[in-house]
This record gives sequence, structure tokens and C-alpha cells, in this order.
Amino acid sequence: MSQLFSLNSLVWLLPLPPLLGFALITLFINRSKRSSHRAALAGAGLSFLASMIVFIKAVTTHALAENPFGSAINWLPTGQTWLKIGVMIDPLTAVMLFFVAWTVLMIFIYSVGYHNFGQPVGAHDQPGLPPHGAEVKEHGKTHHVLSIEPLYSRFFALISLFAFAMYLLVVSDNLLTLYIGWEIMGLCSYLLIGFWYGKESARKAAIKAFITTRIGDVFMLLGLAALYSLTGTLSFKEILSNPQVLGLLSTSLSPVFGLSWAGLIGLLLFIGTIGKSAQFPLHVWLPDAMEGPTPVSAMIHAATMVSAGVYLVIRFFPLISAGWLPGDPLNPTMTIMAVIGAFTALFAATIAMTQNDIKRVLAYSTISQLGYMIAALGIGAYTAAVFHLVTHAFFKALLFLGSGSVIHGMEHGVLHTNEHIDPQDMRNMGGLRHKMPRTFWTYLAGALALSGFPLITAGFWSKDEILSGAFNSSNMIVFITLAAAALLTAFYSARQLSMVFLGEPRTEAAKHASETKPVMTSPLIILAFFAITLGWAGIPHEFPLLGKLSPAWFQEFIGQMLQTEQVSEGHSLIPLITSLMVSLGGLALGWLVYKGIRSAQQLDPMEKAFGFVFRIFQKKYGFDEMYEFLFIRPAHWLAEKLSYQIIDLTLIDGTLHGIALLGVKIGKLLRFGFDLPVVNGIGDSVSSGTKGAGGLLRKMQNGKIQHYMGLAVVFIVVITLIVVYFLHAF
Amino acid sequence: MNFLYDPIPFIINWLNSLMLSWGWPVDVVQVVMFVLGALLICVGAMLFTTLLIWAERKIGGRFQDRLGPNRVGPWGIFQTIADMLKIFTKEYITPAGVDKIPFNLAPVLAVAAVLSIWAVIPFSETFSGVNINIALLYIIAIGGLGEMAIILAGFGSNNKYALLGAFRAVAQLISYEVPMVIVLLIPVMFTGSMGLNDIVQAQKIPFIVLAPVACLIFFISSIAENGRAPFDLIEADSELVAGFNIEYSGLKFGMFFVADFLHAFTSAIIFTTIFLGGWQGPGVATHPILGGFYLLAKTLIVYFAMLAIRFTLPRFRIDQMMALNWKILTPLSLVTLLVTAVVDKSIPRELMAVRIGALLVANILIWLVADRLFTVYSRRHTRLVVSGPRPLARPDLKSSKEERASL
Amino acid sequence: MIPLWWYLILSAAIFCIGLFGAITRKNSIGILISIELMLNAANINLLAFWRYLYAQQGDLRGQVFVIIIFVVAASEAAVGLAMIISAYRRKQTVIANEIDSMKG
Amino acid sequence: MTPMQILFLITGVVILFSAVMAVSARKMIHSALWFVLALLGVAVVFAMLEASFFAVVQVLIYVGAIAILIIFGVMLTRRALEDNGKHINRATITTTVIVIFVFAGLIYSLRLWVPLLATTTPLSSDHLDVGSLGLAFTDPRQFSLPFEITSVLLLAALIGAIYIAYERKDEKK
Repeated sequence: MSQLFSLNSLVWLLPLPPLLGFALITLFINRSKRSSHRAALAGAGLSFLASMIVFIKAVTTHALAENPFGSAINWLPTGQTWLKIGVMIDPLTAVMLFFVAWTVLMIFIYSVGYHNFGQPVGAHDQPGLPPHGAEVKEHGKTHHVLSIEPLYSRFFALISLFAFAMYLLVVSDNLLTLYIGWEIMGLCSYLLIGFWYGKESARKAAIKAFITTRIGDVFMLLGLAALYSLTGTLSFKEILSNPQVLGLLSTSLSPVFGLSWAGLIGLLLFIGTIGKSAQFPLHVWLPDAMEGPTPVSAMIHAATMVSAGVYLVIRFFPLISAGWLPGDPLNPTMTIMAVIGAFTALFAATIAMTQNDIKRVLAYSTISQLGYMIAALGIGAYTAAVFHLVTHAFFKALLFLGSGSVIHGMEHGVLHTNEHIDPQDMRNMGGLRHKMPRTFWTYLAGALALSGFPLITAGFWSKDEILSGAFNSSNMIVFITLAAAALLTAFYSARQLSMVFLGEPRTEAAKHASETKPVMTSPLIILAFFAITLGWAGIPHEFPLLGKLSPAWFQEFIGQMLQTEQVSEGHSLIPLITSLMVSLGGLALGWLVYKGIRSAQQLDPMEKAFGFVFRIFQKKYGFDEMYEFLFIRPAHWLAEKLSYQIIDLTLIDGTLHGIALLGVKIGKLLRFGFDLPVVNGIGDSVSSGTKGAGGLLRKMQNGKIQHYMGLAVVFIVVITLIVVYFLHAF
Repeated sequence: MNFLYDPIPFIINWLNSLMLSWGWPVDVVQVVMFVLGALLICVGAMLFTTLLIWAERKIGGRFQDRLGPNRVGPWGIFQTIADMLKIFTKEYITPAGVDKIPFNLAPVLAVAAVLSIWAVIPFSETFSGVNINIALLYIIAIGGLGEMAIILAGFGSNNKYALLGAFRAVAQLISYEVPMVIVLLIPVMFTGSMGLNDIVQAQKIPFIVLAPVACLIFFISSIAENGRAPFDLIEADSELVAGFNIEYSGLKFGMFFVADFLHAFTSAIIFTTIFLGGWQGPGVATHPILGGFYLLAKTLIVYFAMLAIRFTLPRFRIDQMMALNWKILTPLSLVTLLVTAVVDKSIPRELMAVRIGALLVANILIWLVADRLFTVYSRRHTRLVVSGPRPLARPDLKSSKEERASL
Repeated sequence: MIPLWWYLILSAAIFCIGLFGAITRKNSIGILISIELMLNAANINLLAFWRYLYAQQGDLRGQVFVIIIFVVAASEAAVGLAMIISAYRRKQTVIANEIDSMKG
Repeated sequence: MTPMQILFLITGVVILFSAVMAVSARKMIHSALWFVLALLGVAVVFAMLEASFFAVVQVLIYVGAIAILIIFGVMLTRRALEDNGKHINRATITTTVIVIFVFAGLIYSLRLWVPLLATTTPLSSDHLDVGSLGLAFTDPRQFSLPFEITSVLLLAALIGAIYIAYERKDEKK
């Protein structure tokens, strides 16, 4: 019994409740919207509880990294060996579980409100399109109010499946189940981006996301296969905690680019991360993914799924950095990571600066922040990356949910005023701080955390840690790039805050926007709490004044993961001052520039000032067009000309037609030469013979039982006579 | 004195040796002895029956608050003889259209079937007609012949009512044979033999103590087998004219009549033999003749109980009778058999007191449970009787109960 | 003593009479009776063989066979009569040769 | 000629005569009654074979059960009895030939068989014990399986007979 309820089995069971919820909703209770979200919430809640128990147990376990708990079982026989699957809880998993559990549960709760549970069914709503709102007659007047999502149950089924996959990915102790979770998440991402499949843009975005991430996944699968064929195992513990294996991998040379096997595999896995975490150049899918419902954006495309990419790199950091010690020059894979991460951080931030869609800004911001983490890993700032991953998950989930709340408020205004404007366009907003105070304050907390507002926000501590790491490992280019990106981050955060909440309402809809329901705002408050306080778990020792108060718990906890004695990044004043400057400066600059916008039609002040550069940023450097020109059009052309016209129509069809014609000829020959005269002749004669015999024998089969009996006796007598006289049996 | 203690075997041995001394072959002597014995028992039984008929009428009269036969001889004791004479002298009417062979065979078969049973009954430790080891089976088999007689009578009469009566009778007999045979397995189980003498000898304690429920079931079934009240639907004088024997007259009817009485008495003997210890009693070991008297006394007590039932209880409806058999007696007998078997086998023979106590307790438990179940069942299946207020002969008077209360 | 072959001849004769009846009787109950006769003939055979060839060795197989045949005969009579009555109820006939179609 | 042999001959004649009557009587009920007589004769034969248990069981099962069933069946199908057509069908002569042939064949095949002339001595009492048969039926090493199968057959026949003869309400005309 104790075995059954042990922590170990709890870890095994941890991902399952949402899967059960998914099955339940899909198979049985999808007719009832209430039962659907109850099942989904119950699933998420159970997993949440389990995660918290596991987390607390993990935190209180001494030297968890050396003795992670979990177990493995044989799963697939592969020749003489077994492919094992199992679960494992080590410090990294524990913190992943912590933020995944919290954000997932918050987003589940939030979704109930976001999809307008309890509102009437819209008369013109159709499955696959966002609800248009319903008309309600009250006191003799007709109100337009929000209407419930038609595919409500499907949504909860899908996010339950997604939550299952995420938990599976987090608790697995091997690359195989991680990959399974990874791919289920890809599928869920595809389904949820295309949730409103009635919209063409949503369908296209879904396909784009699916194909783009698939490119990364193929490389990741290559890396996985290489790893398995070289080591014969996919278990993290057996690969990453085994100096022998790591040493072998890092010293043997691979056939590509002169990289070591460790480097090559790391690179291949990193390409998977590029796809999943939307790093340059595979970043194009993430902004389009904003076509999905906002909880989806929050959950999949900010807090969890994209984090999975970073998680993979973090998990395989020992492999990627095999043979590298802090202070050494970076090895090729790490260099690539640092370059791509830093570049993505800056590059996405520039685009984020220019976007007008509230969710798109956040989407590019996400890309940028993920770039931060990758860059941090590239320069070896391991704990800083993990720290930023956690804090980012909270404040970015908060921001997305907040933006959803804003959109909801705006939609309410739009329905109320019948104004035909885009409720997601920031130019149409303004002054919402009075209308939506709870949303404003929580959003403010999130935005400040994003921009790294000093001391009181979690983002400051984690970002500061990354900047110190970059500075102290003397990768000045990376440091400067990241600092610039941080400046831009603060700038667009301030821009967003100013455009959305500050100033005066620029449209009628904004004037009539209203605060959303508690079921949506209470998750915001909880997440805001974490967005502010979480950073205090990781204040470095060397930080002036505060460092003495806090024990840098987080760094120590995560730092166990590394064999080297690297607890926190070395600290000095220059990065601190830089981060203070960039965050406060960026915020002030943004506020100054955008506080003066008065009308929705007004040209962006930055565009006025910078014109051409701004437009390049706004067009996202033309990446979509470039891909269209470079890959999609040629692919279409090739498909049309080569595959369809030449190969398909001419070669294959021609051959097939030839074979068919030949078949017809042979068939005719056989029919007239053999079938009709010989086979049919025999068959006919057999059948007519049978018929004749039947006609004779029919008289015996007259249903008269005594007739049969008499015949039986006669035959027995005859047979006995034969036996006696001819065989001399007696 | 030996002769007085055990006279019958003494006479048998004497006759045997006498005939052998005449030089007759052994086989012939045996056949003669069999014939003699059969004659003796038949005549004895017949004579006894005349007495029984008188006694029954007399007791019935007492039960029904009248005198009964009281004119012919002292206490009317020769009434039966007079009736016999009357029956002998009556005309034999053979209706047109009867099937002669079955019609005439039936009464003979009826009496023969009952008398055949007497062949196996142990009258005392040393005297019984034939001591075969499957006597119980034989009794049941002979019961089948009795049924055959009824069918023959019903069919041979070429009369609708007779046929109907025969059908009813045979249905009843066959049905009640089922629980009877099942509970008969219990004494067989206790004894390990189907021989009646073995069964009696095993009854140091009568089986009525060990298996009271089985005993009760057997008693009820044997009354039903006799076709006596409350199971007298076969004859149902007031309903069916007379049942299967309607077309019979004279001595043929008399034979059915005798068979009926004899059958009842035979049932009582069998009951006594199987459940009341037969000839067992104090002093039989040294004075076997006492056994015959014990058997007779016990049998008469049982017979009296049957009479009491006959003259007090009203008749069943046919559906009630069938329900009693198939829904109550048969399941109850199966359960009893099962429980008794388990209890009996699980307690060693040496612990006699424990065994008796356990069997008693088990039987009481079975009875309580069955009683509870059947009460519930019968309440649920009570037919609603719709009737208005009872008409009063003199509505100006209050009902007697109220009257009494007012006094 | 009676030799074995007396029994065998008796049983063969009963069997042949039963066979004759089974084929010639029109009434299906008559057929049933004839079949029972044949089974009885078999029983006589079995018991006779048991008595003469096996009883001294305490071998019980003949008796076991007889009991099984009793059971089979009883089952056959019960089911057969049930079928005859059922058929009679539908077709108002017990003539075997008139009951020659499976339907109805 | 011992008395037993005389008894056997008498019994045999009775059996054969009543069997012939049973298969040839015009009235079905007479046929059934002759059948009962034949069965009683067979019971006597059993008794002569010192199988008294089987003699009694023969009476119990055949006379007490099967014969009564058959008579019931005859009575329930009485309407068919009253038609006065031929009671045996056309194939009588052919069948007679066949049956005589079979009988002759049986006699012929018995002719040379050695144990045919076997006689035996009276059995000792322990061979007559029903108990040993009963034990044999409950002994798993002997005949408990056939016994169980037989009881299942009996149960199946019971249920089947009830089901077949059960008059369904909706079929009543």
C-alpha cells in the first residue's frame, strides 16, 4: 500500500488527470459545457496538487541533484536491451513543475471566464468562429452582451491534453517520453491556434506553426537518434550524469563541421529548440499564433510550450557544455547559441517596439525574452537562464492574460457602442486604467517585471543576473546586445502601458470598456503576486545591501545541477548600473514618447521620427515575404511543374495507363480464349449434372422422418454385409 | 417362552421345516412360503381396513359433533361389514363405450399397488415380508403403479369427468412425489442404506428429532399422495361428482375405496417406520414381538393426526395446492437436504449430542427463515377479495360481537 | 442356469420389434414407444453382459451404462413428448409423416 | 429346465407378445398399456439378472414416469386418435423384410461368438450392494464425470421440455 501511495507513484500519476479529463470530455460529457470545464479543472487541479506535493518534497530533500527521485520501467524491447521510460524529479524538474502547475491552473480558471461561461448563446455564433455576442432583452431594452464560445468543451478538452503533454515532458526522465510530450504539445498548439477554424488567418497560422516547428523537430529527432545510436540510452541520468559518456561524446569527432559528437547532438537538439521556442530564423510562426484564443497564447505561446524548448537546452546543457569550464572560451555550439539568442533578443525587441496589436507586441516580446535565455545559456549562465525562465513564465502569462482581459473589456465596449473597430489594436484604447483598475494594476506589475523595474519585480533580478553573467564572462558583444534589447524591452513596455492604460480614451469603445469578471481577474492577481515576489528567491549574495538579507536560495537549488561549483554569476557594479539605466531609461523614454497620443488615427511618433527604419521594423524585416519568396513559391512551383505535371501526370500516370491497357488486352484474350469455352463449360456441365443428381436425390429428402430411419437401417445392413463378406471382419 | 417373544419367525421356520420334511424341493417351498406370506398380509391388511373404515367414520363423527355409525353391532362396529355385503351384492355396471381392459384392470391395480408396499415393511426386528436393500426405492416405484391405476380408470371410463379427475389426480401425485423423494434422501443419508430395516435399526433416536422439517414435509406430501383432505381435490365430492372413479360401481368401486383407506394407513406406517423409529422401543431386543405393537401404536397415532387434519381443514384450490408444492415444499425440501447434509457431514458421528443439537438448531433456523419468507410471499400475493358489508339476517340486531361487548 | 445367449436373443428380438415399430408406426407417440423398446433391449444386453462377464470381478461399467441409458431415455421421452404436444398444438396432428416441414 | 428357465421363457414370451402388441395395436392407449406390460417384463428380466436395483429403477422410471408421460401425451393428443385411418404406414412389408434381415444378421453374427454360452454362478452379496455403485458414481477416478454430465443432460432436458411445451399466450388461436 505504501508503495502505491508513495511519492514515486505520485510522480507517475502526476500527468494523468488532465489526460483523463481530455478523454472524459471528448468521449462522454462534451454535450455539457459545465461538466466539461469541471472535468478539465478537476484534472488540472489534481495535477496541481500533486505537483505542489512533489515540489515541496523536492525542495526539502537534501542534495536532490545527486539523488533525484523517480523510477524507470522497461517499455519497448529493442533487441537485447530495453527502451526504458520513467520519471525523475531533480531540482530543474521541480522548479519547472512549480511554474507549470501554477500557470496551467491559473490559465484553466481564466479560460472559464474568457470563453464567457454563463453568458447566453449567441444567435449568430457558429462553431469555428469567435462568438459575435448575443442580444439580451432586459427592461424593454436590447443589450448586446458577450456570448458563450460554441466550441467551449473542445477548448477544454484540448488544453487538458496540452496540460498532460506538458506535465509528461517535465516529469520524464528520458528523451523519448519528452519527445512524445513535445510532439503532443505541437499537435495541441496546431489545434488551438486553429481553434477558430472559420477564420482563414487562423487556419493559415495553425499550418504555419505546425510546419515551422516540424522543421526544428526533424533536426531534434536526428539528434535523438544520434544520441541513442551512440550511447544506447535516452535516459537523462545515464547520459548527463555520467562523466564517462560525456567525456567520450565531447572528445570523439563527428563527421560534420568538425564538431565533436556532443557539440553536434547539442546543435541538433538546439535546432529543435529554435523551432519550439521561436528563435531566429524560425521565429515567424509565433506572432501568427496569436490567432488562437488568448488563454492559448498565454499558456502555449508564452508560459509553457515555448519554455519547453528552453527547458530542453537547459536539460542538455551538461552535454552541450561538455568539456567547457566557466571562464574558458565558448565552444562552437555555445557560440551559436549565444549569437542566435542575443540576436533574437534584440531583433524581436525592435519589431515588438513597432507593433500595434496588443498581443503581437507580447508575442515578439516573448521571442525576445526567450532569446535572452538562450543567450544566457550560450554564455554558460546556467542558473540565470533557469531563473529567467521561471520569472518570465509568470510575468508573461500574466501579461497575456491581462491583454486578454483588456481585449475582453474592449469587446464589451465594442458590443455596447456598436463601433466597428479592432478590439486588439492598441491605438483604439487609452485611459483604461479607470475602467479596468484590477487589470491595470496587475498588468502594470507584469510590464514592470518584463522591463526589469529595479528591486520590486522578479524580472529585474533574473535579467540582471543574465547581464552580469554576460559581463563577467567577458562576452562584451553579447552583453551590449542584451543591454540594448533590455532598453528596447523597457521602451515597448512603457509604450504599451501608455497606449493602453494611460492618457484618455481614444474611441467610444474604450470609453465604455468594463472590468472583467473575478474569474478572470483573480488569476491575474495571483500571477502578479508571483511576478513581483519570485525574484526575491534569487537575490545574489553580492548585491549591495539586499544580498545580505536573502540567501540566494534559487541559485543554490538549481546550482546543484551542475558539477562545477558555480552558484551564482559573479557580480559587479557595471552590469547592475547598466540594467538599472536601461530599464528606468527605457520606461521613461517610452512614456515620454507615447504619452501624447490623442487619437487613434494619429501617426506613431516613432514613425514620424525614424520613418524608414520604423517601417522596416513594422514589416518584421520582411521575413515572411522573404520566406514566401525563397521557399514557399519555389516549393509551389516545383510541386506544380515537377511533381504534378512531369512525374505524376507523365511518368506515373503514363506507366499506369500502359499497364492498365496491357491488362485489358490480356484479360480479353483470357476471356475468349480460355474462360468462356473451358472454365464455363466445365462449370456448366458440373452444375447441370448436380442439378440432375439433385432432382433424383430430392425425392429422398421428403421430410418424412421414418423414411430416413428406414433408409438408415437399409444402409447399415448393406454396409454390414459389405464388411462381413468382403472384408471378412467376423 | 421363545415362541411368545418372537412368534412369527418361529411359525415361519416351523412351516419351512415341515414342508422340507415332506420332501418338497427348496424352490417350491420358497414359492409356497411367499404365496402364504402374501396371502396372510393381504388378508390381514384387508381385515384391518374394515376396522379402519369404521374407526375413521366414528372419529370423523366425533370431530363433526355427531355420533357416527352406531346401529349395527356394538358402537356400530359391524357397519363396515354391512356396507361390504351391500357392495358385494350390487350390480356391476359397465357403461357402454368403456375400454374394457383398462376399466377392469384399474381397481385391481389400485389395490395391488398399495398392498405391494406391505411386502417390504419391517413389522418387527425379525419379521418383514422381504428385506430388500432398496426398499425405499421400491415404495416410490410402486407409487407409480398407483398412478397408473388412476390413469387407467380415468381413461377407461370414457367419461369426461373421470378423465379430468384422473388428470388432476396424477398431476397432484406426480408433483408431491418430488418433495417426498427429496426428503426421503435425508434418512437414507443418515443411515447409509435404503433398506427399511436398516433405517429402523439406525433410529436409536428417531429421525423426527434429527430432521423435523423433513419429517413435516414428508407428512404433508404423504397426505397429498393419499388424496385426503385438505388435498382431496381428486375426489372433491362436492365439485367433481366423484373424480376418476365416477363410472365404477359395486365391488370395483369398493376396491378403490379400500385402496384409498389402505393407502392412508400405509402412509402412516411408512412415516412411522422412517421417522418415528418403526418397531423401536424399550425391550424389543429381548422381546421382538413388542416391536409389532410399538409400530402399530405409533402408526395409529400418526393416522389419528391425519384424521384430525382431514376433518378439520378445508380443501385447497388447485392453484394453491400446486403453489404449496412447487413454491414452498420443493424449495424447502432442497434447502433442508442441503443444510442437513452439510451439518451432518461436518460433525463426527461420535459426538452424538452435538450432532443432534446442531441438526435441531439447523432445522429450527430453516423453519424460521422459511416461515418468514413464505409469510412475506403470501402477503404479497394475497388476492384481494372485494365484498360489501355482510348481509345480516336481522339488521335490527347488532352483530353478536357487539352484543357481547354491550353485555 | 440360463445361458447368456437366451438374453441376447430376447434382446435382439425386442430390438427388432422396436425397429419395426419405429419405422412403421404412423403416430409419433408410437414411434417414441418403439424407440423406448429399443433402448430397453439395449439395457437387457448391457445388464446381461455385465452379469455374465464382469460382475464376478466387481466391474461396474455395465451398470453405469444402464443408468446413463435410463437418464437418456427419460430425457428423450420428456423432450420428445413436449415436441409432439407442441407440434400437435400447431398442426393438430401427431402423424409423423405429416409433420414434414420445418416452418410453422 | 429349471424353474428359473421356465420363468424366463414365460417372461420372454410375455415381453415379446406385449412388445408386438405395443407396436401394432390400433389404439394408441392400448399400445401404451402393452408397452407398460413389456416394461414390467423387462424389469422381471433385470431381477433375474440379480440386478434388483435396476429392476426397481426400471419400474420407477419407465412405469412411474415415462409410461405415464406417454399416456398423458396420448390423452392430450386424443383428437388424432379418433381418426380411423391406417395406424401403420405403407412400408410395412418392406420393413418387415428389413427387420427380419436384421434379426437374422444379428443371430448369424452371434453364432460363432465364444462367450455366448457362458453361464454363471449366483453373485455373492457384496456384489449386489447398491452402495458400491453409488460410490463408483461419486469417485472422481471412476464415473463421477459421466454422472455429472448425465445430470446436466437431465437438467437440460427438463428445461427444454418445459420450454418446448410451454403454451405462449400470443400463439393461442
